[in-house]
Amino acid sequence: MTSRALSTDVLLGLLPIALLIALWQGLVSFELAPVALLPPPGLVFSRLLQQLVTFSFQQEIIATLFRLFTGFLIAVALGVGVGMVAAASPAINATVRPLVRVLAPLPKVALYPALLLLLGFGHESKIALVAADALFPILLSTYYGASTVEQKLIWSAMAAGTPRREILLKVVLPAAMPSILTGCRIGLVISCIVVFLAEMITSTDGLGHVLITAARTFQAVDMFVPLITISLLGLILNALLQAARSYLLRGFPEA
Amino acid sequence: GSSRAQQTIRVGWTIPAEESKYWMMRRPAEFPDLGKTYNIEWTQFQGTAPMTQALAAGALDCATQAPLSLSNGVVGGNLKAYIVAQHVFEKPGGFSVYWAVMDDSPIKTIADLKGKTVGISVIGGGTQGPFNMLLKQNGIDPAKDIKLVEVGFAVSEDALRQGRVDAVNMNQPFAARAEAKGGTRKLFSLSQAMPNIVHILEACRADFVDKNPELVKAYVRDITSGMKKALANREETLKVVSEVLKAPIPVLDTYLLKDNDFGRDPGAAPNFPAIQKMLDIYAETGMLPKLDVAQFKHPTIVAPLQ
Amino acid sequence: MIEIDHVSQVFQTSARKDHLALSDISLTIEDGAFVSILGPSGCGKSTLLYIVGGFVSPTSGSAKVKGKTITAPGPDRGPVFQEFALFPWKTVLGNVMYGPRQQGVRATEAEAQSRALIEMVGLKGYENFFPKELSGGMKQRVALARTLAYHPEVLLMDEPFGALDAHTRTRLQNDLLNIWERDRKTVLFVTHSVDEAVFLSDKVVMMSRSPGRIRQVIDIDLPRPRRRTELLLDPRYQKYVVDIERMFDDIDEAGVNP
Amino acid sequence: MIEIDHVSQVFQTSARKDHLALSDISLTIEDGAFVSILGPSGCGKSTLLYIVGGFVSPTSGSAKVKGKTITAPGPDRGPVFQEFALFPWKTVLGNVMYGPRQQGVRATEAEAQSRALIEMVGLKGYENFFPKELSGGMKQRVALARTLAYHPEVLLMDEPFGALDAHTRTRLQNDLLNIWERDRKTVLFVTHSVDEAVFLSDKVVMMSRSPGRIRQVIDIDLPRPRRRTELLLDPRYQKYVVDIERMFDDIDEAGVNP
Amino acid sequence: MTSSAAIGRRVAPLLACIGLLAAWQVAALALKNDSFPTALEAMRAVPAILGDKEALINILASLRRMAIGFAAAVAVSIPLGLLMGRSRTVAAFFNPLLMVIYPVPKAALMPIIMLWLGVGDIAKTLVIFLGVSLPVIYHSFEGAKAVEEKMLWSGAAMGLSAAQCLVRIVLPAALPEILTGCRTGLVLALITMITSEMIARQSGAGNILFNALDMGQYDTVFAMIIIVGAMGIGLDAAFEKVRARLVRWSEPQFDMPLSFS
Ligand SMILES: Nc1ncnc2c1ncn2[C@@H]1O[C@H](COP(=O)(O)OP(=O)(O)OP(=O)(O)O)[C@@H](O)[C@H]1O
Ligand SMILES: Nc1ncnc2c1ncn2[C@@H]1O[C@H](COP(=O)(O)OP(=O)(O)OP(=O)(O)O)[C@@H](O)[C@H]1O
Ligand SMILES: [Mg+2]
Ligand SMILES: [Mg+2]
Repeated sequence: MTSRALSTDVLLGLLPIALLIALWQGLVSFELAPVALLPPPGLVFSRLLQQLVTFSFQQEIIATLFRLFTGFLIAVALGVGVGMVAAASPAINATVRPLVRVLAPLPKVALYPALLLLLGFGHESKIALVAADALFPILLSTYYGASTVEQKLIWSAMAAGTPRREILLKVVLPAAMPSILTGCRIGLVISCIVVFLAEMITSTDGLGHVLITAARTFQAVDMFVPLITISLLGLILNALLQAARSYLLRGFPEA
Repeated sequence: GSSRAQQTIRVGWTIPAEESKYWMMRRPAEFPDLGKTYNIEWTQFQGTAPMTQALAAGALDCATQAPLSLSNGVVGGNLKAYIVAQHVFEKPGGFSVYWAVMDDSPIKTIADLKGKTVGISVIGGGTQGPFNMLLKQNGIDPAKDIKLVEVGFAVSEDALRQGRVDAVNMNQPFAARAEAKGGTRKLFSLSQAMPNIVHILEACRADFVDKNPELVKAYVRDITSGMKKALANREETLKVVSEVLKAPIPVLDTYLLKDNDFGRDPGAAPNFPAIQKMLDIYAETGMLPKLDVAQFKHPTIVAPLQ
Repeated sequence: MIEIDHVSQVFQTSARKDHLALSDISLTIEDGAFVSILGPSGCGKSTLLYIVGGFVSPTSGSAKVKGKTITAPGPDRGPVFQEFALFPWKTVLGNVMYGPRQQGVRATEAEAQSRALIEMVGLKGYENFFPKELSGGMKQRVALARTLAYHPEVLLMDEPFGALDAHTRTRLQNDLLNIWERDRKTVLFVTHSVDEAVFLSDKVVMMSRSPGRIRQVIDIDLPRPRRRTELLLDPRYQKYVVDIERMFDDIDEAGVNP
Repeated sequence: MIEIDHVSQVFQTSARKDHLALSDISLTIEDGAFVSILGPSGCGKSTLLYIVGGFVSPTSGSAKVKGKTITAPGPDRGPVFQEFALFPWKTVLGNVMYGPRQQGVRATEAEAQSRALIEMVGLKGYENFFPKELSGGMKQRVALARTLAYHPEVLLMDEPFGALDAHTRTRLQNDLLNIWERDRKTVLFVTHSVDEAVFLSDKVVMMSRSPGRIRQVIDIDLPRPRRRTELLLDPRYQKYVVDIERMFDDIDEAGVNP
Repeated sequence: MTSSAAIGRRVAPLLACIGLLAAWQVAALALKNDSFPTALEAMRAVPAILGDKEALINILASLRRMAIGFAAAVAVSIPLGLLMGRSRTVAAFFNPLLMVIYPVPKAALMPIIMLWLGVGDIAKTLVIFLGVSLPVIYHSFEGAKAVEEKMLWSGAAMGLSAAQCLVRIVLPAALPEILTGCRTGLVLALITMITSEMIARQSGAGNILFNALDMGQYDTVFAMIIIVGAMGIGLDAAFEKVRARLVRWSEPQFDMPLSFS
């Protein structure tokens, strides 16, 4: 990709976001929404800039990011691991499949109070919730990707003397990578949502907590600052994932 | 459904202490106007703060409110509303929201809370004003000297017994349950900060009231009579509440409408002076600017209405 | 020695019909023999290779290598698939180096060997290309190099020169023969070229139209080492070719029977 | 008429290097001509076909069909890809019927035509098989039938008989010639068989090793209709084959230059 | 496939459920925590919920919202995802937008959503819609990107317009991947169906669950979780049936899953 094409892409991507902000401004300007509920974007962004340089706000972001990453990484490790093994071994498949069918659709937030009591109010309970919610999209995509790997790739590797236990790592994992990364992308966004939600429900810090404190006292601008922050974080993390994707999949036709 | 055009009020409610509304929901036949001259669209919320937002957004016409959430709506959300009725308050000798510690806890006084982890049902909620005031009176800076965590009433007992918090606030019916089980003790209650705290009341958007005075009147009349019925027929009230809360009657029977329960005004009349006192406490503890309760008073539409 | 004993293969099709691909195949291949399989398209040649490779287990009958029933693939039998099956996430060099690295050859050594093989198949300069960036014939040559790289005792080659121009094909035939003569590998070689089969093999197995049966096994009694230029003038060679082509005409009479 | 005018094609590889696949190709193909392209593996034959098909636009130069610059694919030019590219979700019949149905032919009629074509390529009985259930050669024949089914004026065929046994190949060559003689299609035909090229074509284009250049264009001046049996005995035919094979040897001197 | 293996496959989910419940029972007994009832206690509460007509109406109301939200999400997301997959411009346009919108928790936007959509069905259906659409969009997107180019070329050469190519080639070719997205979407639909009723609710399964949660009736909470889990199994099984029919052609060629275990 040439750098010119890249910058056109970036411009194209900024356009709808600019439109969204314009729409937001429009709603405020034409008084379609009360300022108390929807403050003007200019106010929100200037407050965001102010906040970003303060130590306390940075601490909140770090707390949120720490939970998000730890939970997400646990979900990736578990989801990819279990998904691959389930695709490889009929015995494990027979156990995992029904378990996933039962566990996947459970509303994990409902378990959050129990998690709080078991793991406390700090990082652990939130990390557990994030991991539990991000796990299944990753697991399902991995399973799908792993179970549709071209047979002859596996055959080729086995004939080259790859031991069975290494086939997973050396062939199935790279061959299923496109699908796994799609799952990770969804898992990442879900992690963003859930970490925020968990912090909104019960927390002493983090972006979600900032929002709740502001919401309780109707500080509309301060409510939107953490929202915009999480949204920007999502954008940045996704761009990173996208970069990783185009590197990892450079041999694949679709990359 | 009726084919006649009826006016509808969109009402927000919550659990657990709005017996007159629960009567209206579960025993509508007992109310001559309800479902005939007007309709109610009930929406249940998790706590009063989201209802304040819903009122401010115009998604609700009337809703259960706490003095603090309502005031927040006024200050931050440009909300204009009337307090038309009152659900529960703390009556002298009755139940008062309290903070509990374990029996064997070294915490004996409020001052001992310094440096401890303390649970509260809702940070910035109605109980925090009086709570902050008590802490301050005992030489504790609520912002710095304790670690405050949000622990919903439902899990507060467990959180305390698990040692996740050193002290936690208790409300009915959980307080009754915890007391029955034993092992905890009351450290202090809100009544120490002020008597007759108003916990929840009924508020309606001012523009809605001004536009539909007759409608709201009918609603307030029914709240008044609902409260009467609730107080008059405890046995039936237990059933009604049990249906709404999906809690077994034996559990409710341990406290509901007994001495160890909150107080209820027989006419569901708001106690404006008490509310004013609370607003003053909020102002004193820096949670809100100073507010005058008069702005919430409608000249005619306020319980009790016959 | 590879012993194929009354092997049949039935596939279940999506139309929920059983489809007989191989019917009662028996064949013995001596160690170090070069055996070609000829047969009409769809007669089950690839399937037979899969069975010897241990990728597919036959519906009935058994296949043995060195007296042991084949149950799984192993580095003693190296396949070159008709569809190449290159690892898309690896470059040409990465694909070729895979086998030796897997066998525990040190990286530098494996790389040197692989580069030599890549040069042999005429792909010097393409080491860092990904499979998607190669032409059909180039992919086929990478697949060949990948299998040769780990020195399997038995080569299972499914039309390995099918996508190559005549010239490259001749060169690689010679290279293959050199390797075979040096290492005395056993080769099972599927091809559509009668010419190629006769030139390379000790034995040509002719299969009949689907469901695949063995029609005839012809011993090719030509001196080795064989030189293409000499052979083309040899009347025995020409006779083999003509005979086999004639047999093909007979097979065709049988018609199709899916 | 197809006019290819100073066409070059540069590919960007993942290694971030530019790779010149075709270099300054100019070629004119008369309407109704049967033109074969011969060249070493990787010299850019497929790429040239893609450009005429309108699938790839050349980095420089232009290609025109009937005087109009080619910018997009169209049903006037029907490709048969080297990799078949069958629709995996459709059966054999579904794949072959796809084109005619797209052209608005009624279902019953399209089906009848398609069944006839399937029979022609020797796949009667396999109508309800999915591509994954076919052998390599069978897939190739389905791909051929699929393209013939919608009667494109220009056929762009990329080694369409590469995976077939000699017998099936000969039969299909004859069928193709019959269709061509009947409908006077323009055919651009990539093959690795010199024999096949001479037998089928009016003109043989020889390309040199990568980066692909046109080395020579040979007019095949043999009478039509051609019969294989007669032709094999014709000394002119033999001379063409030998000449072209010799030219191939020259090309090979050039070496590889990626 | 022998019939005993078939029976095994039938029984496996049951065994897994029993195993799960047993593990839960042991964990709950070990933890001795009021807010974590044992599996038996939770199971005992199930009939009470299912026997209650009002509860059933609630659950049906939730399912109806879920069905509408899911159907709408699939209808919008698949075309969008496919378009993004086949057109760089469309992808460049939508990708950042989606990435900005999706990480924002819908619960935090409730006040704004209430402002325009009220607190009723529409708002909740929207939340379900958003929950479902993310995986469907991204799986369709990646599925469409991975479609073999020569298949599209074949289609174009037969005279298919770009739009027809999208519907008649990209859609079927990407279908297995799309259906994986739909399956994840179905799971998320069930979850958002519940959580959309966390803050404001008139009826619904979440209503029962969050009420019980507020009241600290954990046997009912976990009974609801069991019920939702069971609904998940049922929907998933139904979906699997549909999926198997639709992508018969893409099932692995040989019987063994990866043929090396
Ligand atoms: N997965 C499958 N399901 C059903 N039938 C199959 C399957 N694989 C192969 N077949 C059938 O088995 C027969 C033999 O196929 P095979 O690929 O072995 O043929 P082949 O001799 O290699 O042909 P070619 O020369 O065309 O490659 C064919 O009729 C084919 O339709
Ligand atoms: N996507 C691509 N990226 C980079 N290089 C490519 C790409 N596609 C083809 N090439 C290069 O272009 C050259 C020509 O390829 P092409 O497929 O046209 O060859 P060909 O003449 O058809 O060969 P064959 O007979 O082996 O099929 C090759 O050197 C190949 O490596
Ligand atoms: Mg084959
Ligand atoms: Mg080619």
